[in-house]
Amino acid sequence: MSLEHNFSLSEEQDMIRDTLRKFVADVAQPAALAADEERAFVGENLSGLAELGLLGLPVSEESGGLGLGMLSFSIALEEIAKACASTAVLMLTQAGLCARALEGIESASELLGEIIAGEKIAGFVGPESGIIAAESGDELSLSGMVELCIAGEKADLLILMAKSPEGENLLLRLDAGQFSASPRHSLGFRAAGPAAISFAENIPGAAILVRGEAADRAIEVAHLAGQIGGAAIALGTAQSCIELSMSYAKERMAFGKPLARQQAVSHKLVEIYRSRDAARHQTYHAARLADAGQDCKAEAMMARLAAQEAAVLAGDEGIQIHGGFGFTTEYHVERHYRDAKTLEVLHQGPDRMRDCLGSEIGTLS
Amino acid sequence: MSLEHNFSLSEEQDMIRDTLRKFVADVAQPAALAADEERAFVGENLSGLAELGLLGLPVSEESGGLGLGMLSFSIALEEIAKACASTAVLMLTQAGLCARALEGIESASELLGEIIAGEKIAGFVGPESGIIAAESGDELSLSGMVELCIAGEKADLLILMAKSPEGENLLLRLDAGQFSASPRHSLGFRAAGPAAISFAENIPGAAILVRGEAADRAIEVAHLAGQIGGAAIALGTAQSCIELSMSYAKERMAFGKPLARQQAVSHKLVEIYRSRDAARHQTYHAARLADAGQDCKAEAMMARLAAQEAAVLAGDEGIQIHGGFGFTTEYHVERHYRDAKTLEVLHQGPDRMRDCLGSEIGTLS
Amino acid sequence: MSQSEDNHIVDFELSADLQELRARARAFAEEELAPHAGDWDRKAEFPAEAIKKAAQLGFLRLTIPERHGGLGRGSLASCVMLEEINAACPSTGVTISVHNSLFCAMLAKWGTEAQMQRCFQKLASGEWLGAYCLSEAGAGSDAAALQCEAKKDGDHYVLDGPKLWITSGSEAGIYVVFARTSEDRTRGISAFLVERELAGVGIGRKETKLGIKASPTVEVLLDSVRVPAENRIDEEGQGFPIALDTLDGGRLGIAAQSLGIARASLGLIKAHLAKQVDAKGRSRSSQSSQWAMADIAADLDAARFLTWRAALLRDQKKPCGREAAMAKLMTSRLANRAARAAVTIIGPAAGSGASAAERFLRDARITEIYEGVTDIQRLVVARAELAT
Amino acid sequence: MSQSEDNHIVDFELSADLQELRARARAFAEEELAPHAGDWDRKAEFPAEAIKKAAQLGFLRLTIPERHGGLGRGSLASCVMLEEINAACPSTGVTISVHNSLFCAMLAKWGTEAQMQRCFQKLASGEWLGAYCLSEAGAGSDAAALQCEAKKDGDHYVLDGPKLWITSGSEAGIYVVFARTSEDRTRGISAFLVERELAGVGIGRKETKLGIKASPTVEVLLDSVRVPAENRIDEEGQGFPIALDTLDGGRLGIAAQSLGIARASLGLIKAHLAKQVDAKGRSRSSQSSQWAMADIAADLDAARFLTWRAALLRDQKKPCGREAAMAKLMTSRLANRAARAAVTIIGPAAGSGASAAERFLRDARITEIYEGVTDIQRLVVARAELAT
Repeated sequence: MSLEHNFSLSEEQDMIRDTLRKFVADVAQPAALAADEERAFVGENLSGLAELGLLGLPVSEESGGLGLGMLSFSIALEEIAKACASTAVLMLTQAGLCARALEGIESASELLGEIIAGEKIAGFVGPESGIIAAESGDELSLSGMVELCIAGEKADLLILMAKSPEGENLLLRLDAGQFSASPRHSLGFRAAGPAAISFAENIPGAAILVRGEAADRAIEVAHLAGQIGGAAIALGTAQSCIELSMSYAKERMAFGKPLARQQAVSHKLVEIYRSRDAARHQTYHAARLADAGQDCKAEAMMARLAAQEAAVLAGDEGIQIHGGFGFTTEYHVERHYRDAKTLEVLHQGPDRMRDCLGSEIGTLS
Repeated sequence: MSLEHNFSLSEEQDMIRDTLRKFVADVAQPAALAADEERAFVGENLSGLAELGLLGLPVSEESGGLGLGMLSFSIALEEIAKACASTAVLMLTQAGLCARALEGIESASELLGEIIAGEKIAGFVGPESGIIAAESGDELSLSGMVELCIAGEKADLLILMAKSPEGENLLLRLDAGQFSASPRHSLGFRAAGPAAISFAENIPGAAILVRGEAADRAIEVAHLAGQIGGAAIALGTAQSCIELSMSYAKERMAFGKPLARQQAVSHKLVEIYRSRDAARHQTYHAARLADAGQDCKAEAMMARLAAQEAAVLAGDEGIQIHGGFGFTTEYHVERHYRDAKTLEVLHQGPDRMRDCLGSEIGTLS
Repeated sequence: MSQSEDNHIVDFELSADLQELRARARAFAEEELAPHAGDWDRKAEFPAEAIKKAAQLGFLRLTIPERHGGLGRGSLASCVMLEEINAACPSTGVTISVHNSLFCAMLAKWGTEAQMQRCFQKLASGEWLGAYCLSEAGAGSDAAALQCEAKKDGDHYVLDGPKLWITSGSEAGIYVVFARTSEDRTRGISAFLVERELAGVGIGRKETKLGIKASPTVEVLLDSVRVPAENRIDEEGQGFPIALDTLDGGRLGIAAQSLGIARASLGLIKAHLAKQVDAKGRSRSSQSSQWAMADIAADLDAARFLTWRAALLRDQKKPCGREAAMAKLMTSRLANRAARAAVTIIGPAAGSGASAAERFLRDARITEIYEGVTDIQRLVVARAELAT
Repeated sequence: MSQSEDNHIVDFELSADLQELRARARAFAEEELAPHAGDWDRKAEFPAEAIKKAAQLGFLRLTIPERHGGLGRGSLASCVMLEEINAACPSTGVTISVHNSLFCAMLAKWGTEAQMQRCFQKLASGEWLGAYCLSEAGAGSDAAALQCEAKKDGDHYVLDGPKLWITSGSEAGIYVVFARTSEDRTRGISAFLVERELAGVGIGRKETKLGIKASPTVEVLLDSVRVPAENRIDEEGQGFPIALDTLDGGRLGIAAQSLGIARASLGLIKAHLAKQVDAKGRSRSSQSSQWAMADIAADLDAARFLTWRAALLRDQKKPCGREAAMAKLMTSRLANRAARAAVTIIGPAAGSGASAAERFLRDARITEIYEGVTDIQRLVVARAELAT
């Protein structure tokens, strides 16, 4: 069976994949199980990726990145998520959400460099958190709180999208002391420093990086990166569940033959393979459109929805195929299941995504 | 929202689509409802397609066709199926199954020309019917019967795939008198002359067109055309359900606002749109691989499964969105629902397809 | 805990009496309906003779009070009977369901003794079928949007405006018509008994449909129909509550129809798989088919209990809106799933119409639409859940 | 129709007696379990104190015969109690379920009076928890593939070989161990009572798991354990039938656990949506969330009846293999669906662990695995369907 055409990659993309495969095999994979179990922040992986220059992967060359675009970024995230979705979601947060939101903002160019270099860890708070920032004199008062912020536990700073009480978009930078993080015993992404965030009082007005159209642009760019990058992470966990389940099912004997020769098991594998395949088409398609500078809001949301559905299904069926073993941590599938499900409640939830998709495809017009 | 990239077409393909849109609007669409209701064979549509040269669309130029390949063929089938899936499945049968199976078989070259020209209508019986052809002296004895043969009612001849008792593949041509057709009151494709087929006794051995490797090739080519072409038909019915439901939901008022502004309805539209979108990616991908001469058995099966699932879902939800109106014939969605569901039991059923996919993706290896 | 509740003991078996009713209904369905249902469907032919036989066997007077010549049975008995009839012929099933659940049970609950006296004899004998005229072109799920007018004129009302999607409309002898007596969206609706023979009552177009083709669905035209005031059911303005209450019962009728379709589809799957044995009698049917069958079988038993629970509540005159909606919600989706699975599993023979599976697939589709579309059932259940 | 069936009357309400049991179990669950369940889960800590309280309240002797100091209740009572406990803490739920459904009920049915006399006092008081040792590394769904050996040696058996995935294995005072007494695949298996204190009994590794983390799942090592022959339950070779019969009861325990998880998840959804009101108190929660809630609510009621039906059959000593499998099949899938829906609807707060929803999601996952994976339930149902 061939995976060519829609899935065919450029030489550059193949190179990135190869680099990452080595990094994953040597670094991310061996640490993944214990890091998850102990809820230990995989900061070293982040440093490793920074050393490889990959935290600037989707960032334009003018802004100090590699300028390789969303498709390459997706391929990278997928590859990492196969081993450790916590590392992948951290990379998405640094390179996809924070770094891309800061691109082109002059006052943030130093910060952008530090994030790409892995010198600073930034948490990201998107518009879905509904933070309101009221200005009064030279100070800001933030209302709302963030239930689940990736990297929050270890964040040196936050990149935060808020609205003024009048509804204007604001892009904020909050530094240490301006927010506090409470580590959370989360369902997934346990090694990515998940935390709840609350805000200090009287934040200086200088925390506002940009507002109005410039903030709109940052929100849009980050949103798109989140949708496509999130889809790519989901593809990675799904792929891993497929591979793990396939090899388990071929080895495990039951009723005198390998599990994989039970039609019911074989069909489960087929179903998760099919849904991952379809989701990958949608993801790469959205990424290619983004790289071509075309409007792809709907495509990105469809990709994210399809990929996270495929990932939850693959995790669920992966556990089922593994039977009792699948319920234990050491077979990895339960971790993928948790990470996939957590992805679904991160950024924009599926309900809201369907609302937006409705607008995009014109049901509401 | 953009449909570029994976869905972008060549100029030639755009031209075919435009030609067909005119044909559909002028000829196929106006007749579709009544033809289905009266179970009237849409032979004129077939003639019309032949006049446009489109019954040779996927057939190589050496064999007298247009040599435009599976992607163009899929686009054509999709376009026609939006209006009349009976016409589309007839086109698939003539141009995709029979014509392509006969390509390169010298003794059938005249027949191939007649099929492309619309001068002969051929029914097609695939290997899934499990017909056994036992040779004895100069005669053949066929065992088995065909429950659902498209065009069977009006067929001048049958192209039939059988096995010898030893398991060798045989490709047969059965002419008038060698088979009999009983028209069937079928669930769908009512205007495509569906019939059950039984066989006469003592068929001359000359009915065998080719055997062995040549027959294997014919079966493989026809199978692939059936999977990809079937997927394309499903895409067409799904697309039509989406368009019909979308415009109905925008116009129909309930509880003081358009139906489409009910979140539950808008989300239904989003779901059928998403599944059609994913299935179209898989279908075009498989078609492109086929046109590039690459192995695409798995991709073709995944496309067919996804597209027919999307079509049944779109028909089902399309009816639901239309409420009581959807249950009546004049709103078209019930017809699409029946045609989509019938597609699922035509050629290879989903259960068997999943078995084959299992082999392809390696669960059974 | 109240004293009365002390008597409860969980029991999932039907009483001997209801088992006997079930056996009679099953025999009728197998003998009088099953052999002809395919033909009626293909010809879109109303099964007039079978309905007569149903009347002779008492199936049309199940919910009519005993004092009016009926059997005085309730929703549970109706559900038990209707499942059997629908497992053979859903067109006959909906005809009998509307007659019993929407018309006779409604009249028995809301009508005056005089109205009952006048109507029930003919309804019990089958001389009259009852029909229920609520829907209009602009008022489907949003029933309160209805526009049919009823203007008071002395001791009469004058009814004007077409009614759409009326089951048995062309065959019925009497209708209950919901019409607008004032502008108030819900409190402006009243219910009237309208004999077919009244001047101005006409039958409009007959729908050509996906399924239940042997049950005529027609437009009922009301053109200045003068209806005596004594034909009004309950007070003026009480129409909407009556309609909603009656729909609870009607929903159970459709739930029972759905159970019948699901059971018939399961039966077709079982028969198909049972044929697939090797020379030694071992099953060679695929796991995927067997698993689908197992899921449907489990859900069917569960859905039946859900239906019976709601019917029992209704018979006990307890609130059952939530429970009836749950029953229709689950059973109607199951009927469609089971019928689709049957077609898939049986394959080309089902697609070609050689198996009844494709008829059940087409018939099943209406169960998610009439007497409240699926989303309306969800709305009712969601409201009830959030109120507790 | 037999005479006895004449007494049936459909009833979906629990008797006063069972309602009272339910209220007691609910109070225990809300007071003693719910406030701590999250903590126990995070620390993977066995709730020893809560189990002691459960013993004091009689929850550990529900299925022990009255003559042996128990309450002499059956499967229906167990299901009613277990749903409540699991709606607060599925780890405690499975601990009590295994003790009651797999151990005590098994011993009450298959043990000798002497065995009961010896064991039930300690089991009733909570001094002993019971555990069930069937699975092995190479024998999960295919239980008959077990390899643990029991060699006859005079008036003793010598048991050898590890048992895997033993719920409460590290906390139990006594095990029932299924071991091979001859080579025949199914008729070569026998069941033995094995006290924890016997020489050679050891506890192997403890599993680190996705859910039910406060219920220790361990390996039980049997290293030349000499067990007196009078500890054998029933005849030699009867182990497999005993295991299968016991699993019918155990499956109902897991069905009840699933009901508890589904109900708790539904409750979390309801609480979340109830908070989403505008200034005027009107709901502003989305239809999609409300609809999902409605579907789950309907399926939950239906699944509960399916479970109670099977439990009632088992209590009446009627065959219930098909019905118990149906119950576990439907309830376990529902528990997972409901818990996943709760996480989706509640959103980031659920993902971050601020809502119990994520714990129920993790706990739910085991219900499709233990005491027969989903595909085995389907197999049982499919076989039964095709046999009728």
